[in-house]
Amino acid sequence: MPLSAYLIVSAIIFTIGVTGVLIRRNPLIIFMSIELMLNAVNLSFVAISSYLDSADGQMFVFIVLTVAAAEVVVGLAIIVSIFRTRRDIDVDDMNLLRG
Amino acid sequence: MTNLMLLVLLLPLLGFAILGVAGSTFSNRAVLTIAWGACGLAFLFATISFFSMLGTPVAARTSDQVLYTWVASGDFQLSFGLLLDPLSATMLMIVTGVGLLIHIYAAGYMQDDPGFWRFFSYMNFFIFAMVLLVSADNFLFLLIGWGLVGLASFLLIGFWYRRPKAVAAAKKALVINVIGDFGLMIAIFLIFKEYGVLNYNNNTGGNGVFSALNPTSSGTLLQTVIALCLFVACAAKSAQLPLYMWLPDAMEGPTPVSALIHAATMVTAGVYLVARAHPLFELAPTALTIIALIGGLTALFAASIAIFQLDIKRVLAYSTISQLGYMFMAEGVHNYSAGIFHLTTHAYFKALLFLAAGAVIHALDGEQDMRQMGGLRHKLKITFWTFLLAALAISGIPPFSGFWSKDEILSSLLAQATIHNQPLSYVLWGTGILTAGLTAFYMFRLFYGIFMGDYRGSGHSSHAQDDDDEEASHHTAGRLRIHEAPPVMTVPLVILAALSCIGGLVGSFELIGLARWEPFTKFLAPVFADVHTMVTASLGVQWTSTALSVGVGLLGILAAWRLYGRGFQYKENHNPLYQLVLHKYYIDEMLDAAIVQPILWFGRTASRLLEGDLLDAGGRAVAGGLRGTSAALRRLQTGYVRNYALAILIGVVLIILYYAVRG
Amino acid sequence: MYPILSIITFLPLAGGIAILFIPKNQLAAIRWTAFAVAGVNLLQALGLILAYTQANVSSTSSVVSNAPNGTFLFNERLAWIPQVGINYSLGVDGISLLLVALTALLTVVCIAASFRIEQKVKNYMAFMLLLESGIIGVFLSTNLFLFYIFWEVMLIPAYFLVGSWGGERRIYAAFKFVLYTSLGSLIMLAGIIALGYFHQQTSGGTYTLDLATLLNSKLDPTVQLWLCLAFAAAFAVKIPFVPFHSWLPDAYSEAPAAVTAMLAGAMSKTGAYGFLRFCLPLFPSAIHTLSPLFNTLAVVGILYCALLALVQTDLKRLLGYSSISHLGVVMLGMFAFNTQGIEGSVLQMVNHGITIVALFLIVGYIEARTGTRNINDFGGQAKRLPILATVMLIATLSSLGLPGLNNFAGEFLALLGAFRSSALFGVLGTAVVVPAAWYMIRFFLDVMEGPRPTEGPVAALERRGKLPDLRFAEFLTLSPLLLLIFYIGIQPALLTYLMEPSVVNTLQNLGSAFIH
Amino acid sequence: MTGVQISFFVLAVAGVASALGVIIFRNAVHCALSLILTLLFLALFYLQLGAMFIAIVQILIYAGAIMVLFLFVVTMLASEATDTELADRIPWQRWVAGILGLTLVGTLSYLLFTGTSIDSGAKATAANSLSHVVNTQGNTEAFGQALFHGFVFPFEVTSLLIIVAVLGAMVLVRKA
Amino acid sequence: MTFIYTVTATDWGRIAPELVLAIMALLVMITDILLPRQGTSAKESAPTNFIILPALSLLGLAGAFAATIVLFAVGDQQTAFNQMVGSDYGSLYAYIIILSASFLGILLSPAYLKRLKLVHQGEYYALLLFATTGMMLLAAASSFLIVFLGLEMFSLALYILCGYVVRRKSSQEAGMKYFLLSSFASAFLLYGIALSYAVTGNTSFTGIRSYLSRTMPIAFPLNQPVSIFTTSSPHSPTLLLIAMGLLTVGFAFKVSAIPFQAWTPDVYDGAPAPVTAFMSVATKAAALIAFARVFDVVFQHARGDWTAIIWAIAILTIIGGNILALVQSSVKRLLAYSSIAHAGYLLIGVVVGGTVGISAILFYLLCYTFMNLGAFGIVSLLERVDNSGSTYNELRGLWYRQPTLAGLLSFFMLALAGFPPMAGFAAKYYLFYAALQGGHPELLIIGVLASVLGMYYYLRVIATMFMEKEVAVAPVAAPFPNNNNKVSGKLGDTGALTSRGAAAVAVKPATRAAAASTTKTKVAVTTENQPARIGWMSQAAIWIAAAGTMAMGTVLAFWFVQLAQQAALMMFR
Repeated sequence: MPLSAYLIVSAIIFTIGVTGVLIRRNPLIIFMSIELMLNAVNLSFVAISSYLDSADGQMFVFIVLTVAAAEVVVGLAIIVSIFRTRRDIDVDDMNLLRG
Repeated sequence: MTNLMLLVLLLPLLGFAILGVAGSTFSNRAVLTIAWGACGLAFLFATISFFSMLGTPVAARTSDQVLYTWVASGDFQLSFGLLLDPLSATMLMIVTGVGLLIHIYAAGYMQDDPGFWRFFSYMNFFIFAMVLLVSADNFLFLLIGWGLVGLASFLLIGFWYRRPKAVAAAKKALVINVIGDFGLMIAIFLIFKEYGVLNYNNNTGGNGVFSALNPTSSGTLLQTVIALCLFVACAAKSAQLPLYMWLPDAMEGPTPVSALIHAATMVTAGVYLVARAHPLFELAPTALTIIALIGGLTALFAASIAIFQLDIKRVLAYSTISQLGYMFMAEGVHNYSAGIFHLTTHAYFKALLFLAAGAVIHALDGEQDMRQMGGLRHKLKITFWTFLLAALAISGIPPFSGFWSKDEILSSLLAQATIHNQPLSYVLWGTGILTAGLTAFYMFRLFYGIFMGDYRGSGHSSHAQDDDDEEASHHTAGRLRIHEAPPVMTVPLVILAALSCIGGLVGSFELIGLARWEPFTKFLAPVFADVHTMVTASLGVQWTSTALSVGVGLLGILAAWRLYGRGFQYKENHNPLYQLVLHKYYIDEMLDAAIVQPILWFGRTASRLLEGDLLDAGGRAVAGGLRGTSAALRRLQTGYVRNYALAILIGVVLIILYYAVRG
Repeated sequence: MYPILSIITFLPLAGGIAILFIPKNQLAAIRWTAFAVAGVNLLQALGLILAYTQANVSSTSSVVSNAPNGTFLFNERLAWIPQVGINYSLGVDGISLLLVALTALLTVVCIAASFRIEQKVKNYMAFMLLLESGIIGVFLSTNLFLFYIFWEVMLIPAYFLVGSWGGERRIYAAFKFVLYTSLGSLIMLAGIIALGYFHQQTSGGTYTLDLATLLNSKLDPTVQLWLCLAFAAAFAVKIPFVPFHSWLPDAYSEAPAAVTAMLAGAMSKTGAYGFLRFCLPLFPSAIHTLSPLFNTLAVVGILYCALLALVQTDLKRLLGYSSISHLGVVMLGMFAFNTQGIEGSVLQMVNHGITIVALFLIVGYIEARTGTRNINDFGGQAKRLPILATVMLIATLSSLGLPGLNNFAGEFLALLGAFRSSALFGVLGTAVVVPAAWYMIRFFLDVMEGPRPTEGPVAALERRGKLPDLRFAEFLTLSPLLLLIFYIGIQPALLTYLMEPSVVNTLQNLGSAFIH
Repeated sequence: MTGVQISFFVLAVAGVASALGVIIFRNAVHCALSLILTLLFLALFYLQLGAMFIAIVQILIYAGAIMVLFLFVVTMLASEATDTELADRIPWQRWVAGILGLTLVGTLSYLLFTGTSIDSGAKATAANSLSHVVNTQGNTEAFGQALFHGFVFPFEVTSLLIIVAVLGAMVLVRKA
Repeated sequence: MTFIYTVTATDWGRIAPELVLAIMALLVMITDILLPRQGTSAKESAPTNFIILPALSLLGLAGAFAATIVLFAVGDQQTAFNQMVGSDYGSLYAYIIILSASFLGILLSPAYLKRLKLVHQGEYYALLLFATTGMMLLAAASSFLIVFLGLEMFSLALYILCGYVVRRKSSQEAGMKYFLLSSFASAFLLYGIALSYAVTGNTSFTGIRSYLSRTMPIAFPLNQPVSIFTTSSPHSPTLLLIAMGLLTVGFAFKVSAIPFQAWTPDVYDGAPAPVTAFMSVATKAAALIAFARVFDVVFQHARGDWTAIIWAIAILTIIGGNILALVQSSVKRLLAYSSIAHAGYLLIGVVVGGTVGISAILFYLLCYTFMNLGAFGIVSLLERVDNSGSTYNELRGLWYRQPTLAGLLSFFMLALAGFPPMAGFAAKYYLFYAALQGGHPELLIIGVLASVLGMYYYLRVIATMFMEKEVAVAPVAAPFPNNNNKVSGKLGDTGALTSRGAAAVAVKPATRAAAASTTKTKVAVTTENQPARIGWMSQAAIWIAAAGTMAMGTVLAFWFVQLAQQAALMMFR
């Protein structure tokens, strides 16, 4: 398979993630969409790494994985803490700050 | 000699300074001491200068003392010097002499005025300014003097500063005079641009305008323009058409002021300027013709207005304008010394007329309307007689002074007409003759109106409604006690009357065969030595002219006597022509509507439309537009995370599309 | 060596900061300290004049053949950010000398006239002194960057002074003032940066903003044109030229009198000075191309604002428009490109500074007494206020260009120069004397003479007898201005003597054909 | 079609479908499960590409640990596990997002399809060549070699990152 | 080198500043546990803790600063850890900026924490230090891996810090928004990295740069203008184009350039003021330096392909930021918009590139640090727990209540507006100079004109404090803290209303004063809502910022411009 095939699949999944961020109102799902985007990029990395015969891409994937884990921790913590005071988690409710 | 000149200049200034700073604390007597002292000493030194000049040889009569450098800027170097030559000496004598007399007179006239000190400080200031004007040795200081006399005139017209009319008149006088200043400045610029200097002569070691002139290239446009610009200044200062209208209004000032400034001295500055700058005018024959024409027109025009005026001072004012027209006519036909001669005699009899009128007004407690007078010959004897002499003098009745000077002008005109056979000059001469008749007529109308017949006044003080209730007014309402003026006022009247009678005797006696007796002309001859264009009138012409003018004068007196001999009767007259003349041809109204109002309208409209609606509101509209944009854009900041993410995506898509399209 | 220029520039600033440490209830101490600082600075400025005459060996008569010695003296120079052409460099020549002295004098006068400010005195005085620092710095800088710094520095105190101590619409006025001038000056900033850039391009040397070096650059005429316009943007707003003057009536009428006096007297000169110091010598070809435009703007400004002044009812607005009109004469003289024109222009800057300050302070005194500036509220006040009336008359006459007083000397020279280079502009410019006399005399007459008002604040005050004449202190405040009004009118030669070599120097950059 | 191609297309379709599931399902639990599925498919991709270690880590950590955490939170906030019933306040965004998403994916695919090429100059060579190390030392060993030699610094930094995350969790979740 | 690189002591030496800071952050955490507690709540600190913890943090920053200085003096300016982190002058310069920002931010914190009764002090300082470390890594990164890691590290810390005021909904909202959007944008960045990796086979800057110089040999000479419409440049491979586009998005988000700016005002507004102060400057500095390094240095050979986009973004940002700021009604939010505008100016430097562009960025950032921190510092002194305290209504007549505060705020406003002789002007001047030198006169002109808009809104703050007379009643105090949701919403609205009136303001101050007086509230002023006594640390911070603002514009400009030029030169090595 040519590299472009993997890249296109990656792009499709990435775009699905992007769209998810835009159309979902539940922050958890938005967050999942972001994870989707990161994973799409990871796919690219692995594919490129393999085609270039270079370790950098896999390193990247590994680091991204860790970062994603940390991000999930913080992100979920934020969501939970907001849930405590607000009792609902529609992101559209968060628009005190605007203008 | 020149040191004396400096004193003549500075003494009045000193008097002004002392009175101006501390005058309010002085008693009237102290004020008079200073004012009379300053003016008197100035007159004394002027006289000494004058007579010592008579004692020097003709060639050495001109002196110029350079005092200091006013400004030096590149090739524009200007030093101020005092010029003493026969012309300025003559003027100085008139200014200080008549000035002194009027100072004396005013002590009586202004006796009860709370602004006594102020009045005399202004008067001293005027003397200073006038002396500066006539003794300056260059055009710039002439301009300075020119402006300062204008200021003095402004201050004195508006002396009673709470009278709306006085204030309006002062404003008018100032603004119109500034038009003259404008002309003078342009003339000066042109002179400097053309000749590179502003000094009259090369006495100062450098160049002088007059010595830089090239007589062979006369009549160019530039020279004409210079001359005309100068004449604009003269017209404004000397109240010639079309800039005359401030002078009648200027009569709102105290009468001594009218006598000194608006009759005898300041208004003649224009005549002086033409005489002083005659080398420039000589190069511009067209301009001279225009001057003569305007002079003639003004003479006739003003005389015609004077006929129907009811305010005695206004009659005199129009008469002044008319007489100044004569002087310009003389200068227009190159006879400068005749102009100056008439200036001199006019100073005597017109000052006298005003002072006498002042005495009448004084006696009637401020009344100026001829309808409220009559029959005063018994009560005001000195005034009556002096006024009569002056009226005869102005009417050109020999042997009074006015005859000599006016006669010389008229014969000059006729000579010009006959020798060059110019129709225009005939017209001018005719105008002069006609005006002489009119002059005699309105003068005697005035004379009869004031002194003859019966007293028509109510006997009550009518002019007492002083605008200022707080002012300790000396006009107390009640029964008038018509009385002759105190000696301090009558003595100047008598002196001036004497001068009016004999003042003309320095004129030319050629008419009666004494061709060599023309001391005045001879005295001034060095100044006008370069004038070669003046034609001398033959004896026949002189006789013709003289006979006619005297005849017409007598006719005028006769007519006046016929009409008003038994007292002045005012009748309402609705003849449109009469109304036209009575209202001074509606010139003031026309000017107001044609010039003043449009300017003010423009100012107001520009203020509203350009300043307000265009610039101010425009600026605000820009600001408002930006703020509106800002407010609109702020709405994009919805607060929805998903919108923000959308914005990011839009950015991404745009960038990617850019690359896709660009390839 | 005694760094006199730096000291003159920064002493007021230091004094202003020092004042901030005086306890705020010690009003007298604050006022007198401010006065003393300004006074010391005035003395220094006078000393500078003396020193300048000593150092500057020049002939009194200065026509062309003599090599001019009007270069900058007492130069101070310190590398600052040389990488981008910035140096701290000050210098003084005959032109800036006069304007510095004028500024120092006006500051003393205006501070003295501000003694009756009661609110936030400390800050007020500090800002006044800062304003002085800024204006003097503008006149003394010989590096364009430094010049720009001072140019903007003077804006800040002006903004505060107008906005905090002004009248009803002060905020609007302050904003308008600052935004207009900032727009102009930022365009100039772009011009300054570009000037250095193009200089570098043409001369191939380093990037520099030193005036002395830039004067030698041979810029392409098109480049010159744009740069000149950029500089002119700032100066034209400051002077102001006519379509850019909209800020002025508001700012002048809303600011407290002493501040207006500073703005009109000293600050507006910076614009004219900028033209003379930078536009003329730096962009000679452009300035020739543009001079018809500038002359036209000047003439339009002269006549248009004179007509506007005729119909104003607010005394300060009237003076504001008159100020624009008068500064038009300054510009007209400057763009005559001859010795008389430029000397007249500089002389007129000084004169206008003196006269307009006197006038604004007088209006300030009147307003302080009556609480109104509406000309219709007045009439015949000379009766109660004879001394004030006299002083006002003198200032009025000076302003309308009465021959023999200071303004006449300046206007005459400037207009003479203008006429010499273009009869049309000369005549049009000179024509202003008529409306000028008209509106100025209206200004005086309608307040001091004529019938008393029957109603309104003034009438009420007069009825109650609460209309005190000029106090002695107030008279003393005005007296130096009055003395100068007379002195310069009688003998302007001293001033032209001081500036002549520098003026000739400036003209030399335009080409020797213009020196006469 | 080779086996590689077939497996690729199968995986691609499955991966994209499950990814779509993440954003389509209403219920958050379903979404999370769909996400886990996607992650698994991706792990299979990694295997196909020869990145065995990464594939295993992906399954263990991502699908195992992280997604469990997700599920935990989703169930904890069970009442809110679905999008609120309230009407969407910015309904138009759906359409705009859809169009933009399609544009993006279209453009990207086009560009990637036409533009992707592997420059031989960019390939790792000699000592840096991954296949070389894998062949000599084995897959996991190669990964370890890289991680603890060339990439030791990022690895260390990651530890700080995790500390930050822990701190954050402490701060945010503990009662104020 | 991937598989055989061995870490040596010199590697650690080259990252000494980060090392010191990270260790200190851990120390702060440990100390926090050891410190005595007060009251019933386990996390309520004893008074001494308000000094000890910040002091420790400051010590760490001082140590890092000292290490930076040492590296300046004796460092070898090489990259460390297999081309992961640089220690060149550019990085060190960035350290100075970031450390200064952090230093001032920490100085501002104790008083704020005390006043708002915030707990978890230890974590606060530790997070702040970690964020600082992350920013330093980003700024010094010479590999995309570190770019991503540094970015995520400080972002994570900042998400938490933004949501630190748990009692305040707006703070939570800020944290949430920042988190979601930043993660979203990071994904784009990461995607960009992946694609650039695909083209070049490298993730380290040196590798990419040398690859590009091999394949696209016609490099653009330094300091030569690049027309934005150029097509003559050698085309980058398609993937690189996409990569650059996506990287632009990632960086532009962090520097808050339009159209990726939307989060900025909300986050800056909601976050605690000291955090806003810190991150508005430090994030921008780190991200911009990385931005400039990636595009101007690493992608230098592809300049013709990216210039147009960043050029357009820069212009949009300059104009948009300034226009959006015009009608704001709270200083905190205004400063957020102004920081967008400043980001736009800074992007000019990126567009210009070359040593002149980068040194302009560096110098501008240093100047901006002091001005902006000073301004936000004062906002932090005014801010109350419900996020009120800095609206125009509340600032009105501040001059009469707290003249020093008002004076200093105006000072910073003037500096930000670019009035000489403060730092803002020097910075702007140098940047505009760079624009012209780099052949972009249009950016110079746009920048200059937009500055006028800037003057308007900065000066309006001053006008509010100085020129509008004080409202008799103490500023609007919102009910505290529970149902503050609606109230602060309303507050914002009234603020906006009055600010819209402000246009008219000026026309009719009298009516405005009347309008203002109607907004007087009847709510009792609790002690907590009184303007706080300013702690000495905050005072020190603000005065240091003021001194820095002044000095950067005048006496220090000489040194730091020179240093910036050296740094920029070194970055191109």
